[in-house]
Amino acid sequence: ACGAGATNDSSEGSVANIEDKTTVDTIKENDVIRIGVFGDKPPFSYVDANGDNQGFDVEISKKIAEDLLGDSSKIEWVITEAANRVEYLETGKVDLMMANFTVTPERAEVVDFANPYMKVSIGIVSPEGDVITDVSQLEGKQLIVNKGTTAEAYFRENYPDIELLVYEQNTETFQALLDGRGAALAHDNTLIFGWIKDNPGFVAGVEAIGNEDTIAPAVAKGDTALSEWVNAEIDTLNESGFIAEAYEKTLAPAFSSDIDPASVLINQ
Amino acid sequence: MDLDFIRKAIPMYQEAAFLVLRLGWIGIIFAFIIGLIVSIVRYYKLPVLSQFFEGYIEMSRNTPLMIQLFFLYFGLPQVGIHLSAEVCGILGLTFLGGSYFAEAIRGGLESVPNIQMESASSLGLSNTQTFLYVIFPQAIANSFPSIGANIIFLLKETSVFSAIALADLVFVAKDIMGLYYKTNEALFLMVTTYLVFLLPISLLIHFIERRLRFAGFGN
Amino acid sequence: MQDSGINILFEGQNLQRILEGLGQTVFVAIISVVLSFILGLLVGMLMTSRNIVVRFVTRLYLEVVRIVPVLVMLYILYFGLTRWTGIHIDNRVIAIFVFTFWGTAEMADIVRASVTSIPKIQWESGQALGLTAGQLYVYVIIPQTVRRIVPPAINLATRMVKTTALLPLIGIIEVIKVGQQVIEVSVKDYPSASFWIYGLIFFLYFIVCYPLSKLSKKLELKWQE
Amino acid sequence: MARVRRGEETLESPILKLKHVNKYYGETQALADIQLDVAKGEVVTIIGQSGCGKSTALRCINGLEQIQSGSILLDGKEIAAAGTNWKEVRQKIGMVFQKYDLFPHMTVLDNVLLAPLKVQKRKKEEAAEEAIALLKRVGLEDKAHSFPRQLSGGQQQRVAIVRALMTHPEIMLFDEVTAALDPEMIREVLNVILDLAKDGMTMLIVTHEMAFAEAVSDKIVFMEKGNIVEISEDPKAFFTQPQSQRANEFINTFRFQ
Amino acid sequence: MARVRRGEETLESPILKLKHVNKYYGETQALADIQLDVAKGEVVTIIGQSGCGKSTALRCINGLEQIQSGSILLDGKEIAAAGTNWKEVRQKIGMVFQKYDLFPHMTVLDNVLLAPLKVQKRKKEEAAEEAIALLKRVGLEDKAHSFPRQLSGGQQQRVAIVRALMTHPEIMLFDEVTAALDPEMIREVLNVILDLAKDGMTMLIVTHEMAFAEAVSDKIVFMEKGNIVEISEDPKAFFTQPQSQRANEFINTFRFQ
Ligand SMILES: Nc1ncnc2c1ncn2[C@@H]1O[C@H](COP(=O)(O)OP(=O)(O)OP(=O)(O)O)[C@@H](O)[C@H]1O
Ligand SMILES: Nc1ncnc2c1ncn2[C@@H]1O[C@H](COP(=O)(O)OP(=O)(O)OP(=O)(O)O)[C@@H](O)[C@H]1O
Ligand SMILES: [Mg+2]
Ligand SMILES: [Mg+2]
Repeated sequence: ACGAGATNDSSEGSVANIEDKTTVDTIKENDVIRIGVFGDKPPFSYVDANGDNQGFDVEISKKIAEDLLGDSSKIEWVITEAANRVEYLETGKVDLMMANFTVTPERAEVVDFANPYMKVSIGIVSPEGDVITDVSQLEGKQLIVNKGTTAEAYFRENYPDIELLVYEQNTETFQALLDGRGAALAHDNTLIFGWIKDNPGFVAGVEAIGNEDTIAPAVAKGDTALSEWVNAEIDTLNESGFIAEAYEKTLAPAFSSDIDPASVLINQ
Repeated sequence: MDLDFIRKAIPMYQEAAFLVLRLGWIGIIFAFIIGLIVSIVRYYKLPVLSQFFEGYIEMSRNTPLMIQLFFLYFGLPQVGIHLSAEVCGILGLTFLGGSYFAEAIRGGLESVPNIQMESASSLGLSNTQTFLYVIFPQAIANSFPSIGANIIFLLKETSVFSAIALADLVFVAKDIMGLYYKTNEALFLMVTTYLVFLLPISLLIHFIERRLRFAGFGN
Repeated sequence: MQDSGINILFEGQNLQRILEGLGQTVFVAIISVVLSFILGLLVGMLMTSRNIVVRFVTRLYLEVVRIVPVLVMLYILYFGLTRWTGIHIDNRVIAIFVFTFWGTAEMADIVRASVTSIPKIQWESGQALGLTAGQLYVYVIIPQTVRRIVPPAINLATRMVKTTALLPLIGIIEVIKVGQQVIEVSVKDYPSASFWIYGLIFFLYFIVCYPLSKLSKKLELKWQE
Repeated sequence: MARVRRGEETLESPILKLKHVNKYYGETQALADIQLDVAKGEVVTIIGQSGCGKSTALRCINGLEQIQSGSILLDGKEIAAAGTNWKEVRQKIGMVFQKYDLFPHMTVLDNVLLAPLKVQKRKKEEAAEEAIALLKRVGLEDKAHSFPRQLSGGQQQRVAIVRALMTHPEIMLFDEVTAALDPEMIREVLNVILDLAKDGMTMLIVTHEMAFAEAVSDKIVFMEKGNIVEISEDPKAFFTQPQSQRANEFINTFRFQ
Repeated sequence: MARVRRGEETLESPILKLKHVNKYYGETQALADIQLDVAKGEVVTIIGQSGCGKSTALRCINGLEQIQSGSILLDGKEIAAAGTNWKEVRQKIGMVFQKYDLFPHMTVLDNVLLAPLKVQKRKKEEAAEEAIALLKRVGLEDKAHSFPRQLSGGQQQRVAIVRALMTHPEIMLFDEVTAALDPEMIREVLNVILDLAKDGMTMLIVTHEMAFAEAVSDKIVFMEKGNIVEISEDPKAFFTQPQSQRANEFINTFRFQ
């Protein structure tokens, strides 16, 4: 984009021309940015045993804070749930939503997405003896998904007739497949690849379906100052290779080694 | 509010309401039976069983249904018992509700004056007859207000069923909020649905309660 | 279980974090319970009022609280209030407010039931001695209602403690949520993580609630004469 | 109003006989070596201070309490021993208590029909006919379908008497049945009992209504601290000049001049 | 045992005066044109069937019920009108009820001290001293720290009397204070009232104890259906030969011969 070369300083300059204070100003004034993340979705965003926020989303968030406020620790973490991410943005209780937010048209109506920093595809995993290799095989069977994920949204939208078993927690979602609660499990394919590595007897019968979706930071509707700043920042991070580094640090260990980073990262 | 959206979402709520009512009533009936047995055992202070049930009551009342369900649903398969989510939901309600009903009914049993039992036996009624014809009807009438409150409470407790992937009302609402971000519509429909099925039940309970007031001796 | 899953508890700050989560639970619950008991006493007395309007309004309040789920109240207050007024209020304040709003109604109904069960003659003999309405309540009625209130009130308190599981929706990370966070990061190394963690939480709830119900039994016995 | 006893009755063995009955509640002795005969058609009244053991005596007779030693014979058969068929015995003994006696969730008719139908398995029509007749006799035929709470205390006690009569008992026990009532109600209940006495019903009565006791009784039993202190076969004489010092003091409680 | 009234007292204006008092509960008239004077030191007893309005009369006097017309004068001052300072009036009127009267959560001493301390704001030591003295007088000084449930019914009623006396009332109202008691307890409570009468306490008593009424009263008021049918200043004569037919019938309720 044209703003690719813009530095932090220039974006600051452009904001200064506007009379009303923008979110970016306020954040700088407060010297802290409030970022919404998940607390229980490793490897994207979670809280580790020491109570620190970790994960891919978190790495990027920290870099954003560092570039915006000069210090990666100037973040107020807000732990969100899938169901309340938009509320947090709309009511201004967070400045930036980094909780693994998949871009969908419905969501784009109520929040502003910045440029994406990650791609997801949905994969389907099923037990070896009874492999699901095509979505059509799921008719009349139960499909396990995790609440609030792209997979849930995708199947609700495109295959309303497939009966979904929806679990609140990732662990429970995969446990349900182990317990044989459903015929198959649909999730981000990256997670699935990682999981089958540790669970022999299951195969990813469908490796990727539907459109490739993207994950992007989101800001409150109409908050152009911040979304423009984030857009520029994401582009910079993509180009500088920071995102690839973050991938290596957080996602790669959780995924199986045969995954091509290009299937996950933007601009690779 | 988005009326079109509401129209589209109503069937989901309807389905959730039916699920809650279906599982709720079965669970409540089982819970009532458990409560009845437990309260009778505790009322007559049957040895061993009475202590055992007291342990059950404490366990059931002092822990959240959500965790109880979790153990039923994810724990039992570890020991080879596979129960469907619906069965777990019913069992969970039964486990939780059993103790609440037990305490409610025991309160009713204990409020029946001793003289009632004595005058029944002095008429020659057997212990079972005394219980069936004299003690129990009065006990139920006396404890009906708390039984009624517990029925409503248990129906609302079904909102944690989503922990085991059952599509209860809260589940549907959260789903709509999480997927489409129609928070207002989702919550509005949820309250309305609760109202639509809880209000008649609540009114029915009030009505029965009034009809049962005969148990209040004297005035 | 082959992996000694109990070790999760001692990994990092896990145990401490779970206890902190319990702290959030207990913090919100205790303050709400105390406030509910105090306000419930006042509203409960209003419910016994002879004024039909007061009775109707308080009754309506109770019915509304009974039908509207706590979850909805939390949402409306935490997000709705900000949306309409722009005011931000700390989520724990909101939680305490909603729990108190709910608890007060339930408590008031308990108080109403026990106040109306006090024999009329008690009111009259107080009046006949020249006590004012306030003195009647403070010295005669309330002390007598306490024994009838305690068992259902403690029941209510344990229900309030258990309902704190809804708090993560408005960003309060209470004990169950912390537990889930721990499970999600530990499950790779300890497949039995959820049983240890949920088992611990089960136990913690029991530890918090059981003394309450024990106390209620004790008081009940003591006051039985 | 003491009835004239026919000579042959006194010769018969008594309907009810208490021999050396002892009853303890823990340490306290509620009945001490009680000896008492009640003949067929006889009206015996027990009087005495509160706590002297009057109720306990009645409750032991119909098995609500167990005695520790002694024997209680009904129609010559021991009923205080283990293995007594209480269901049978209790049909022969009617008992009316002080209060809260009727079953509040049943109509008057259901109350009085419970034992005939469930215990004696009698036919509903026949039992109901008798019930209505008895209710009529106590002036309550129009209350058959009322609930106890809709009746005055006196009416309730009259129903309780009917209920006890429905099993055709050989002896009736009355335990202070008027203690919780107002004077006119007391009167209407006592009138029913006086009426039964005229009909020759055998009765053992505990009461604090001295004028009534004097009028109805063939025999007055004065108890103190679990003991029978005095038995008088002449009620009039007993109330003017009791033999024992204690009975005299007791009777004085009711006098103000 | 009726006390000799001193001549000057009758000349004084009465402590309590009811003039044309009417009281309705909805449709039913509970009091019909009641006229009654109670002079200082006088003991007036109201008798009559249940529901005739006895309790209602007492309850109207100390403001537990509102009257519809007429006036009630205490010490010549209207107390049945709006704006009456009930707190003050009720200190001048002591009332004892049938039962459940004591506050069960307070000790005997706390019960009797409540009004002196909280209403009259008296000093604790001084009030307690008087309380102990009064408890001693009714034979209960050793029960000061007991709770009501640890007392017999008769003891409870004696405490209730002490509690009412503690505000130094000018007149005492007793509403069937012995109706729920056993004979000896009745006697012990009535003895306390007889004692108060001897001391010259002005009292208005509702009772069903006819022998007691005859013994204690200066004046007997017989009521029926809300009306005063007969007032007799000679209790002895009233109980042997009441003027009115209805009073005669009523008194017969208590006779069995
Ligand atoms: N269930 C019981 N447990 C212990 N002691 C009892 C019990 N019932 C009665 N007693 C005691 O036994 C004695 C006799 O009691 P009982 O009830 O027979 O007296 P009573 O003559 O009927 O008195 P009242 O006139 O008050 O009815 C009393 O000392 C009483 O305290
Ligand atoms: N709160 C009330 N509401 C309606 N009617 C009442 C009320 N209290 C009393 N009454 C009626 O007023 C009349 C007089 O009642 P009251 O209690 O004064 O009678 P009483 O002479 O004291 O009778 P008892 O001897 O039974 O105490 C009765 O007909 C009664 O039913
Ligand atoms: Mg007795
Ligand atoms: Mg009265």
